[in-house]
Amino acid sequence: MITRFLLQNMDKRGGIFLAILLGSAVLVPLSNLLLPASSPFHVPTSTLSLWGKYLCYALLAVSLDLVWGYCGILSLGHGAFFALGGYAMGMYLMRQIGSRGVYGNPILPDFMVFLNWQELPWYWWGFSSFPFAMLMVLAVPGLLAFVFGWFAFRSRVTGVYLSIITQALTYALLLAFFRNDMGFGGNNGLTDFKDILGFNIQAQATRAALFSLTCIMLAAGFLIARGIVVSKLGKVVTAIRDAESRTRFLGYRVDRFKLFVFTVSACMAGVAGALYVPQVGIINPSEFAPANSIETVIWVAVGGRGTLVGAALGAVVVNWAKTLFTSGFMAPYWLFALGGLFVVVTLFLPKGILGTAEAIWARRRKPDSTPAAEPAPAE
Amino acid sequence: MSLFHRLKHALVILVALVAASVASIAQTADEAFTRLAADSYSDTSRAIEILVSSAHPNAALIVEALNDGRLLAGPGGVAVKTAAGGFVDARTGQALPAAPVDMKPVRLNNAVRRAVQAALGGLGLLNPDPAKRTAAAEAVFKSRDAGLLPIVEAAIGKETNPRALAALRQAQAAILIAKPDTQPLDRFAAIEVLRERADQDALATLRALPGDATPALKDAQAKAIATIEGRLKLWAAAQNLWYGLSLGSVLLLAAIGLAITFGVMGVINMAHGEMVMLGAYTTFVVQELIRNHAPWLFDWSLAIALPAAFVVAGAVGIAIERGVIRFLYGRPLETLLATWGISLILQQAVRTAFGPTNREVGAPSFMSGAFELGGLAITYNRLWIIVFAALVFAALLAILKLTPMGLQMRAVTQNRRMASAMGIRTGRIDALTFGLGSGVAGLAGVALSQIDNVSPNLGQSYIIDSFMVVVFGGVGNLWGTVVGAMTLGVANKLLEPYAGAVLGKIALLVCIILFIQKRPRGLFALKGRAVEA
Amino acid sequence: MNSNRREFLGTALAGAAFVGSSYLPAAAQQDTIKVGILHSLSGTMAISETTLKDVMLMLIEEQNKKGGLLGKKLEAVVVDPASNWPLFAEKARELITKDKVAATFGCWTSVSRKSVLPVFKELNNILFYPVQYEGEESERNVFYTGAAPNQQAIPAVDYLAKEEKVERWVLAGTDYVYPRTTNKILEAYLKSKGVKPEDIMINYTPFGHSDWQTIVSDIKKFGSAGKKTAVVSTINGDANVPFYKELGNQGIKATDIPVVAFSVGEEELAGIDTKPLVGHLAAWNYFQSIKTPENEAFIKQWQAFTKNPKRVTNDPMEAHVVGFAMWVKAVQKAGTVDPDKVIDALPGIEAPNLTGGISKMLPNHHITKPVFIGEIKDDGQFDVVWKTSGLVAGDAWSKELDGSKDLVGDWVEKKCGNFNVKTGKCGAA
Amino acid sequence: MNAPVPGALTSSLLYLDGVSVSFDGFKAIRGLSLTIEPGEMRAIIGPNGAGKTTMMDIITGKTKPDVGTVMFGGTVDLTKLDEAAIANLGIGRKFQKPTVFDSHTIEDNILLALKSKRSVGKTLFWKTESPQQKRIDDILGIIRLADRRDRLAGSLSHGQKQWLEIGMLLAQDPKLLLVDEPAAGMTDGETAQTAVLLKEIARDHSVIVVEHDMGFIRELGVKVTVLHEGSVLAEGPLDHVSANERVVEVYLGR
Repeated sequence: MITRFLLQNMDKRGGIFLAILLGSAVLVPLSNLLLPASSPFHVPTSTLSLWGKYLCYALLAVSLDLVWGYCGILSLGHGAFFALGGYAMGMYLMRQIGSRGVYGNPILPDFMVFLNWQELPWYWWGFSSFPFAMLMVLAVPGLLAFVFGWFAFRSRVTGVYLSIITQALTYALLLAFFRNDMGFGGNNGLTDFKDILGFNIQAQATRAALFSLTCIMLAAGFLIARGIVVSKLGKVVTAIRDAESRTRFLGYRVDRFKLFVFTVSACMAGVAGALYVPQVGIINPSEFAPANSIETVIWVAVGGRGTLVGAALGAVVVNWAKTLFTSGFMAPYWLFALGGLFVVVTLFLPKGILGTAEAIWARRRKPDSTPAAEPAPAE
Repeated sequence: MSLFHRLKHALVILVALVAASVASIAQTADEAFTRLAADSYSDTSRAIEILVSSAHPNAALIVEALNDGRLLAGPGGVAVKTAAGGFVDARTGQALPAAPVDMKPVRLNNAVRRAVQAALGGLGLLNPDPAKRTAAAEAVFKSRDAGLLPIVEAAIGKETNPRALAALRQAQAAILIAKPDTQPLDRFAAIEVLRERADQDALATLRALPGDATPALKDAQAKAIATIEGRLKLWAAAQNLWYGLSLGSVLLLAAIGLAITFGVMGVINMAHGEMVMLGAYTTFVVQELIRNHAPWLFDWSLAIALPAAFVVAGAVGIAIERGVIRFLYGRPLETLLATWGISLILQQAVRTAFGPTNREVGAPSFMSGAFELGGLAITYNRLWIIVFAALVFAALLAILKLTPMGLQMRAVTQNRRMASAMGIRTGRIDALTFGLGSGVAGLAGVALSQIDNVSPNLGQSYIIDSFMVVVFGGVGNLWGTVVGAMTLGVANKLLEPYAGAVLGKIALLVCIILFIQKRPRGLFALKGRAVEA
Repeated sequence: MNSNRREFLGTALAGAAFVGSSYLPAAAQQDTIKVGILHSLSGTMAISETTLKDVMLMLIEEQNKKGGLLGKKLEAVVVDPASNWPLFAEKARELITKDKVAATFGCWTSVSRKSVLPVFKELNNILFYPVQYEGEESERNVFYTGAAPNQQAIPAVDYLAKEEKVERWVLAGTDYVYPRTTNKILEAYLKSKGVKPEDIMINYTPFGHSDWQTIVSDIKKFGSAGKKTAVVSTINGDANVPFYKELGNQGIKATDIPVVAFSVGEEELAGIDTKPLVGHLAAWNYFQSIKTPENEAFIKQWQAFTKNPKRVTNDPMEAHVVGFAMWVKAVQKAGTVDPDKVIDALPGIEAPNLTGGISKMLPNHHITKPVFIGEIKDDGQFDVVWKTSGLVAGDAWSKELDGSKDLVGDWVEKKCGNFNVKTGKCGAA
Repeated sequence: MNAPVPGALTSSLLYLDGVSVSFDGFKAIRGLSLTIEPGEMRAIIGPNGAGKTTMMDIITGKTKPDVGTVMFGGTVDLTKLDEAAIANLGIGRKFQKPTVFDSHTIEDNILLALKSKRSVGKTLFWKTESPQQKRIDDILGIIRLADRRDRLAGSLSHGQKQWLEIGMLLAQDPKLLLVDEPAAGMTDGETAQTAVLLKEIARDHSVIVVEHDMGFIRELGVKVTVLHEGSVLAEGPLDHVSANERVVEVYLGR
């Protein structure tokens, strides 16, 4: 049933996307590990870790597209779920350091020793176990999304109001995690990781494995999101986006559907964060910054809202542009480029790269057919 | 303290007019002038001491000059630069023909500055100006120097000004409390005087009562302390309330433009904070121009900056509306994204144009300093900001309710098609409304430049708070914005002493999130079946 | 590169290090030696970091005028990490692997340094970090040219206690690691000097805190208890301007309650009207107002370079000047830009600082520095009122903290950053 | 078709008594009482602002009355339930402005409305079985959109959207249908067809039709209730009602 669920109505675009991802999951690490650096097909480790990062962002974008593109919930706080997943992973990695920290304390992370903490706070218990940490990667963002969504959707907070309170949520978390008294390392966050599941985190092979895993998780996230979207539930959710009260008068409990999608999406964002941390090597409260979450929205908008593949594509394209624009003579102009992107995409490419390309393609093929499904503005 | 001590003793001598030989004055004066030229802080302090204690005829001139950085010293002697720009020999008081060549300004550090102030204060007990006498008595009150008691008591006998007299009595009481050999009866009286003064300093002075005082005295002391503490607690609550109102007025200023663009037009303007920033930078530019071309206008700089900021921010707002937002009506979330992009561009543009560092915006004299109102310390800049916020609000309300433009704005907001059919140029009204909201944000920028950084990041720090205020107050209702801002401001300040600044803010955010669940459309929301289309 | 499969599949760390180091001689054979500049040019930290980028460009230009280094021209590679910490790591990796820089000068905040640290370790390159920081770190690949806490905080407190007879202390800071650590160290130090716990008030505020009314009035209250009171401020960045404005408005004068700050320099003061602040203090290792021929020449050069006769200089700029000079000397001494050789050559290198002394790179990768206490003047400059008689050696590990009092960093003899003198071993207690 | 449930307070399908609601001081409904019997079709008319749509909002749970009783099937208090629960009880609603899901196909619109379990889990793993597919096909036939089933609903004309929405109501298979101005914006031909369609539906459902178009109501030939200022002004057959002086006054003005 699960396979059927995941693979029902697979279209060409999704198929190509999956093939690229799974192909990369296998070929890129192999090329990195086995081919000599002189080979034209060799993928250097720096490229590997850079693309690993992009793909984590892509998974975050897919999760946001699920709620925004299909359900019309513009979350300006998705970075919070991403960061919580990242912190859960970071806590595991911190505990893995063991007595190899600079102070050699076998229990307490360095930043606690340094600020005279006497014992491990209770919420750090259990994070030395990988399965527990992975559970938390899903559970913490999921639970927060569930509780938050339960309140918000039941009382029918929608549209702009919802966006603003999601922003308030991530802002509150930002302030909270900045506090050193919280026991999450304050502004410096969690860093100086040594190994993951016993493998050196900086080793080339580990990096390759993490890259591979990121590809696979992105593929899995895409499949789950797609499974949801094409199911009848997906149709209900899209119906909610287009005409919320009509859906309610059909007898659907709109709040529960929204809550389901929102929670699934938060868990997915948490996984993205968890994959991101070992590849980037640090997690700190700035990931909670509202600006980060808003930037995620633009990835989705650039790629094409309500297309899933587009969201992933948008995340990669924008972040690749960021890498490009923050070097060399263009260095001080990155914010102009990013800002301009926001304006241009909303004004001229409301359907994003993929949506626009598809519309052009469809027009060329069947000049008289109806335009493809157009995501109506979410109110 | 020891310096102060000695100085006061010296003053006793001075006041008692103990005859000193002219020769010895000359001799000690030599030492003082040598020390002034030595470029050492301790020598400078000692020099002041000598000059004052030896009653050098130019002591006041020299000390005042030193205080203002107009005292020059070097191998060639010591000179005073007069306020008029001329130079005077410090020793003789005779005008010098030209600026002395080998002299540098005598440097001050906090210790020297304190010595100077003490000297000025001590000299001040005899000053003909009652305000200066009061200040001097206040200085004595803080020093509790027993050596000064005779002068203080002598001054009390001669004093006619009631304020100066009260200050002198308090100074006397402070000395009597701390002096070991005071009669208990005098101490009781002193405690009573301090109890009436009833502020933080009185409390500190009362606690200086020596430990060997009689039980009855200690009892009186304890009672007085309890009374003062009770009173202070009340004032502290009032002070907190004041801080809350002041924070609330800052929030109101930041949010009120948003209440127009978001509340009335339904446009989510994430670049709103940047409009505030543009207002602040306009203030900076206006002040720069004034500094360079018309320094005498400086106290008017803010008044001049206000219309300029309004026009600059308003014009940018209109440009944004015509260039971007008008294509996005009916798509609020897209507007949000586009305006966020605009905010990034504006920030970086300002960073490129003005540099990334903070810019200095000065405070005109009427906005500096503070005054006391009972137990409240009220700073002028905060007071003016509250007044300003109230004025802006009133003006905005008047524009919306009383002018034809306000009527048209409301008409367009409520029913665009109908308004259009009645001949209102809706596009023009949209642009003007957005321009008004942005212009008001620019005005807020002028005010915020007085209390916050003028940097490209200025706007970002207010945007979330502004949205909270508008959403909390209820969209589309200016009164709601006022109540929202004041509630958040006061709540924040009431929480701060208990929870700390950070936790207080977090708690407030959580409260707002929960509140919106209860009243999804804010405190003063429109109700009715038309709300949800 | 004649590697085979087995080598790559062997210990992966070695493999990574091999890739990293094997690129660098190749870089040396090119026409230029590249120097990375890793400072934010956009975002919130641009306010402080942009200046440092300009200083580095000036220094590199200057070195090229002198004929470059090892017969080659230096080439600056500027990137913009945009005040975004993960981007710092990405850009560091890019500088090292793509641009193949010989060394990097950069970072401002501790978190940005922490973020790039794993990259510099993994790819074995050199980072010069120019900002005063909380200490508690000594890494092989990082050279700390800013002050450690013992080169800034403790002398300042000593000065206040001795010269201003301060008995009551307010330790006010932004809630992040540098103020936390500095205040911990100061608290322990003050208590060891006999200050009672009730005479110490500690207060933390969030980044960018702008409403200081309550805290300033609390300080005023704390200061009116009859004992001389001072504020030791580790308030960071943007929060300082509203803090000082509130101080001025509430009438707290330096003669009543002096404030000594560790994060307020000439650049920060450029945004404030300093007249009400005259007499408040700052502790640094450099002030623009210090009159030495080196400093006057530097200021002139800087103002000419930026084409702005009013442009100020500050402490982290001097740190870059000293750090860059040390790196140049070490490269000349090693005869190569190979990071391993340069890292080994650096300890012991001496370079003149701008205040008339000769700073030396220590085995713990910190440098010796003079400490100055300056009082704010009404023109936004500082008037030096006190200085240490000689240069103070930077301690990587604070002697005041329980966790670190037995640790020393020694990359020359012991080859480790956290040698424990009690156990005689590196790291583990 | 629905026998009164034992223990019910009333045998009527829908029972409103003394219902009042006000918005910001404006009384939209004042003391409204209304009874619909099982299998009945009722037309409701009234000038603008008479409270027709608000009444529908109250029945469907969108608006909660300030006072008054709203009972369904004799036992269920509708004021205690939300929209989804009321819809699932068997009350369907068609809006004045046709509201269909523009970005879904016509078939999917019907599928979404089709009577079935509405839970999250059931919809996630939904598979359309053949009886359900047949029912969808039937409805598509009834509303004459079978040949356009794969077109997006957004591409339909106004009248077709009205039909699609009626089709969705049919798919819901409700006990009571609330139909708000079904003929608005239709051509005369379409209006006549719609009347036929409604009469067909009324054979095995209770229906409340709100309409302005007297011709349309005449065509329906059912009992009429006239609302004015939030309460019932007159009730009875159309001819009887249109003879009422008060009604004429309200409609034509004094």
